[in-house]
Amino acid sequence: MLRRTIPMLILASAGLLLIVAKFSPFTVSWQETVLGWFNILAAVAFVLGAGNLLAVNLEQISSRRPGWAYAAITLFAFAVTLVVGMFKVGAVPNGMHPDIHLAGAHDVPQAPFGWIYDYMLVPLTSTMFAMLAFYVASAAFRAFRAKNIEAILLLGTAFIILLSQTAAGMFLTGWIPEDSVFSFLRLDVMKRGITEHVQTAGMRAITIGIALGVAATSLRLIFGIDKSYLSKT
Amino acid sequence: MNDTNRDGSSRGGPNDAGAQPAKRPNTLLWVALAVFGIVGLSLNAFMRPEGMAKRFAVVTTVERVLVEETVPAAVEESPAAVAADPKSTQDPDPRRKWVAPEDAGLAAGTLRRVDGVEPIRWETRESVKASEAELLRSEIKPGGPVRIESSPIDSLGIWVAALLTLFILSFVYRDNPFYKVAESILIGVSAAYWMVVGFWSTIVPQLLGALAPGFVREYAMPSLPASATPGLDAALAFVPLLLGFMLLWRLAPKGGWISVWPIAFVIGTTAGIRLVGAIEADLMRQLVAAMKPLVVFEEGVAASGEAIRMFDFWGSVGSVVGVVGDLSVLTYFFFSVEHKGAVGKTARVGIWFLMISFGSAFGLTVMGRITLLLQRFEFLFTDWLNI
Amino acid sequence: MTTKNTEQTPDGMRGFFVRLGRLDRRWIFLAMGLSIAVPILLKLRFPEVPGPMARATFDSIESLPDGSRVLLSFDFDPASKAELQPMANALVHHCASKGHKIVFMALWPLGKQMADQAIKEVLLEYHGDKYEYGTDYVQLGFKAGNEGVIKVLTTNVAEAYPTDASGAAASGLPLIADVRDLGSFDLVSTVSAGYPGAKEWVQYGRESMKPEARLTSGSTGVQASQLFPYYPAQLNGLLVAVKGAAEYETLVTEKYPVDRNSERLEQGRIRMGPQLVAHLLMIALIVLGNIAMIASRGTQGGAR
Amino acid sequence: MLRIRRVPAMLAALLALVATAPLAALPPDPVDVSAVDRPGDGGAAVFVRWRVPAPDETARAIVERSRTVAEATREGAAETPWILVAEVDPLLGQGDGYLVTGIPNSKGDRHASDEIVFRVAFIGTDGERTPAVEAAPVVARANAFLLDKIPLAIVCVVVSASVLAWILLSRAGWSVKIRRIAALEAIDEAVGRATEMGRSVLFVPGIQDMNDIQTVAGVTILGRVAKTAAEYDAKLEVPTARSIVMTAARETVQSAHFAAGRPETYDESSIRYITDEQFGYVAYVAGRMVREKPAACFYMGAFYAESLVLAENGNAIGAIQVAGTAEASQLPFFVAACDYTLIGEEFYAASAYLSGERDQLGSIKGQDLGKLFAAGAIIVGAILATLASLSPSGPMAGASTAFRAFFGG
Repeated sequence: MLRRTIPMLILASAGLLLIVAKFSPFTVSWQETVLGWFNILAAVAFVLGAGNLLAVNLEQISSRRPGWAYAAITLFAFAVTLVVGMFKVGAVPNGMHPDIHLAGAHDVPQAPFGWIYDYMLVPLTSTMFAMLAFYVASAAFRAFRAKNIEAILLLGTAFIILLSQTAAGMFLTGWIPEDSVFSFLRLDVMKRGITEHVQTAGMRAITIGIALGVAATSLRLIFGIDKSYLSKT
Repeated sequence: MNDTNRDGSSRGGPNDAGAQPAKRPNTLLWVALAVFGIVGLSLNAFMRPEGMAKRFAVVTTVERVLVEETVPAAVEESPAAVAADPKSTQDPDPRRKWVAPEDAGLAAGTLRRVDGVEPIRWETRESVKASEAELLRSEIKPGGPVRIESSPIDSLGIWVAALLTLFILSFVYRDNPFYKVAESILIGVSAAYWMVVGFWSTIVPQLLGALAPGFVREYAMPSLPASATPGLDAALAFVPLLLGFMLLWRLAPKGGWISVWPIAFVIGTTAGIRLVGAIEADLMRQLVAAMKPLVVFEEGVAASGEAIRMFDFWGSVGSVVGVVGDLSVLTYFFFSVEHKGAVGKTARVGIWFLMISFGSAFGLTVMGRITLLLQRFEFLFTDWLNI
Repeated sequence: MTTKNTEQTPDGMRGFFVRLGRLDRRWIFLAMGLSIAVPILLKLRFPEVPGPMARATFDSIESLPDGSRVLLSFDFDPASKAELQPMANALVHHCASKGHKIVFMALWPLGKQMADQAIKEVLLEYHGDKYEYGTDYVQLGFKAGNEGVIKVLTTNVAEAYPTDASGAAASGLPLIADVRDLGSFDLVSTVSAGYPGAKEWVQYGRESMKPEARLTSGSTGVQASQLFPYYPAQLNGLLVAVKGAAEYETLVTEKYPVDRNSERLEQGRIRMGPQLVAHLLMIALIVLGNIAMIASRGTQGGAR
Repeated sequence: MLRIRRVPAMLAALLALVATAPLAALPPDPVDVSAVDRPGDGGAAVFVRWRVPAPDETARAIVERSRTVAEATREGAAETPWILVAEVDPLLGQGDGYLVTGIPNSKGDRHASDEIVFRVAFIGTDGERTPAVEAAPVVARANAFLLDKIPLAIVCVVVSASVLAWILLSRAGWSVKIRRIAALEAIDEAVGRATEMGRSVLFVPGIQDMNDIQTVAGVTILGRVAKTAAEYDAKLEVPTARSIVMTAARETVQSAHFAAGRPETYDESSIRYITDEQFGYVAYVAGRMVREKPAACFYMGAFYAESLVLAENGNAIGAIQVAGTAEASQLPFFVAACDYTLIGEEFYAASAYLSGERDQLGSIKGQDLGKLFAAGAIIVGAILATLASLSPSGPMAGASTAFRAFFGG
């Protein structure tokens, strides 16, 4: 009862409440309140995440399993950033309330927390993101092979778009006059035609499908038809 | 539908191949790399007049003094009583505030220094590149609160950022200790970073701010706005707090099942909000956008000057393609019927539309990805190596 | 470096392409790395021809009467700064040159830093004398809650942002004191890298804006494909990736040139040079990949 | 007698003559000025109505309103008690009236404004302004139900009804046959292969939190995959980027092990939180892939730019990769780099498809019914739009705009 029916009741009532709330100005704000609650819940749940991070890494260090040194680095980096951030170590005092330490700004570059953000977090995250340039190239070489019509359309369109996006596109087909009957052969015209008519149609149909998928999934959850999240213990 | 992606290349990826041969050539490679790196860097450092990774800082000294308004004699509460103990009032006395020593109010006499309270002085530093520092140096008058000085802490930062960038990029060659170090640092720093951001931008203002506004205003966030209904806000704040503890109860050895309640609450609200949101924004809006006229006319001006409507060939072709695309891709998503016969052919057309859409989307994003790597190289070449 | 291959490989031209088909992907990575690093050092640059979407974004701002109130939302973080900061800088310069009153906000926690940078690098650099904090521009900073923030903005701005980024009460700032909801803005422009971003602004923000008000967006190439259905009906202007930034930059700096450190408003065009080389490499890779497949198809009697 | 009775009429005519002659330019004042709260709205909107006695003489109409309590306290309010709302075409006042929006709420009540007085004045053809006529005070109140959301309510009911109807039909025995979805058939094959090769299975539930329906769908698919993994006794690894997702994933995997009858093989530590940061999480997963070399990788949930990093690294280690997301911008990368991809709606149908339960399969048929309605709406809309385009002034034009307006066009 406590493990199955009540959670299902909570889910159904929360879901129906927010569906109805959308239709009256008095209750529209409930959506904001609930989203605010979720943010608080997610922030409180950080403790859970950190707890798990610590547990796993400590266990790896204590059992001296291979790679424990890296777990130590993770814990050290975590501890330093957390302490420096939570207690606003070295924070710049607040202009209007310099006497209140915790009102200061700790995410400025001169404070240690800001330093870690500028010189460690930003380079690491943007370099990981930049790796995509390599993977886009290897995917183009490996996956864009004309094995059947679908693959030909995939790589052909990518080919046109790539050409049209640079000076090469203008160089190859820029000479065809805009208003001539052959203007559709211009790469930028082709690109606009593809992106504004074909791609929008494809994306539009996917979006419509997704909307129906979201609706069906939500209904399955709210009416307790899909109960996989419930523990069967 | 996508068996097409199984290309003929052998399953074993290069990383397998790299592992088989004896360790020797690999260590040789790393040694060569290290030697080349050190020699190159030191050459670069000595040859460049202003050196590598040089950063400067614009340092401004800031001072604040505690003042209070010079209360006119008429007020019955004598100012002397208040001045005796500056921390006496529960929330900071509105008439008392911290201002810069050269504040206009002090000069005009409407504000009076509170004696016995030391002024607070601190420095704000702003890191700038060497080129910007030269520019600013000319504009700053010597002796004033602002000065420019070289900033070793920021130069160290550039070195750390550059090394971490190279450590991550090394993953492109193969998984190696340098990448593992960078990965471990990234996981530790980012987990703590988001916890701190979550704490200071959500828990303090919204949770603690609702439960104990006075305390938060006193010790952490003086400008926390007063809520119109403090009692209700405090009560409402208990709900996420309670749900949070139920979630954390999973860490406890027994009774972890209670965490299903907050999860059910989150899934329920998500389902409710997304159901209506998806139908309103994705379904209805896209249906309207899909209702295109198959025959399109253009407003034009005829020779005789009055406006007439001309048949727009390419516009009509675009609309027809759009509508056909929508319907055929929807057919592809049809679950109840196998893709055979008429439905099969329409679904096939739908897949073609999808493939063109994906090819186009792939092409469009290549530029963005290349920009990202470009920026990392720019950082390495200009900020670090100062080429 | 090349993988051991067990199948027998024909020699001569076809053999070359068959081996090419099984090329170790790290050679491709090396080729991509060089095709970007080398052009930067040689500083290659090419002319830009503004397309319809960049022009529509430009007109959306240009057609507003001077001094209108605009809301700029910085919904990206340093990871996509390379693509989006050039657009943000050009956008701020354009609005400031038209004397628009600018309200800065961010739906991404790191977006606030991006906005601060645009304020420092462009707004105060070129328009510092005419722009005073509180009356001409305001920095509201980051607010957690993703699209929830936009929904709150549609009903009550003061509730979403009781204070500005530095903690000063919003009612004290004349520029936003009488702002009630999104209806009080003549233009809302988001520079967006994903979620929350342009899609959420269209979904939740568009309805409660004035009908004649403009909603434009700058976006990464990835997200652009999702925004095309909204252009031009719901999104009046759309800048796509660095090319959109370069085109919009060209339009803005032609109309409102700047006299000093102009490279802050040329980041888009500077970055388009290496793009050409990298794009040509990608095209070559697709072609070579297919030649290799055709060559290997001959030897194994049909593709597996 | 006759003359006396006629005198007032003559006087009136004389006066009118006199009135118009030197002041010929001043149009007659607005008549029947009234202000009414707009029904069925969220408040802050009022219809201001008036009649124009002499349309040809009146060029413009000026609408002003009194200050609210809050506005009255602002300094400089005393001199300008009336705020200019709009200067519009006088004929707009007829019929429903001119809609005024953006009226600020009163301090005390978030759902109603203070009492506000509207007044209307006309401007003659030569710029002369008539004295303003005031309407009765009005309060812009939020009403119980938003009328403009009725079409949305109808479409929601239609979509929900089609899903629920099919669930009931499936219980009543109707056939719920669903076409083969290649990507979902591949799950058993992928997990089987991992077990054969003695290598692990990696499941990535996306990088968003449980407040994104894609993550919820991803976790439900995890339940099915975990059940298969438990049956094959394959090692399943689930790194998560959110702590709530970790909790939900542990719940689901634990109950999957129970359903497979192997509760003892459930290992909680195989489901762990890494970091909230998108690329910190991807750095871990990419490194983990290259070291552990899982034989099967599943990417089910909300993904952004990191999709290609995961897919290319997975391909480099030779794993079977099955992806599923409703993030349209990432589908091109998954389609290009993975072996199987669930595209948008297929992703949402996956967990129901895998459950095999009649109710869940019924709901997929319900989605199809919804698609039929959508396709029908597009066809009708396109035909109406075409007819409207052919004869813009004909009856069809009105029908087309009305049909589009229903869907919020």
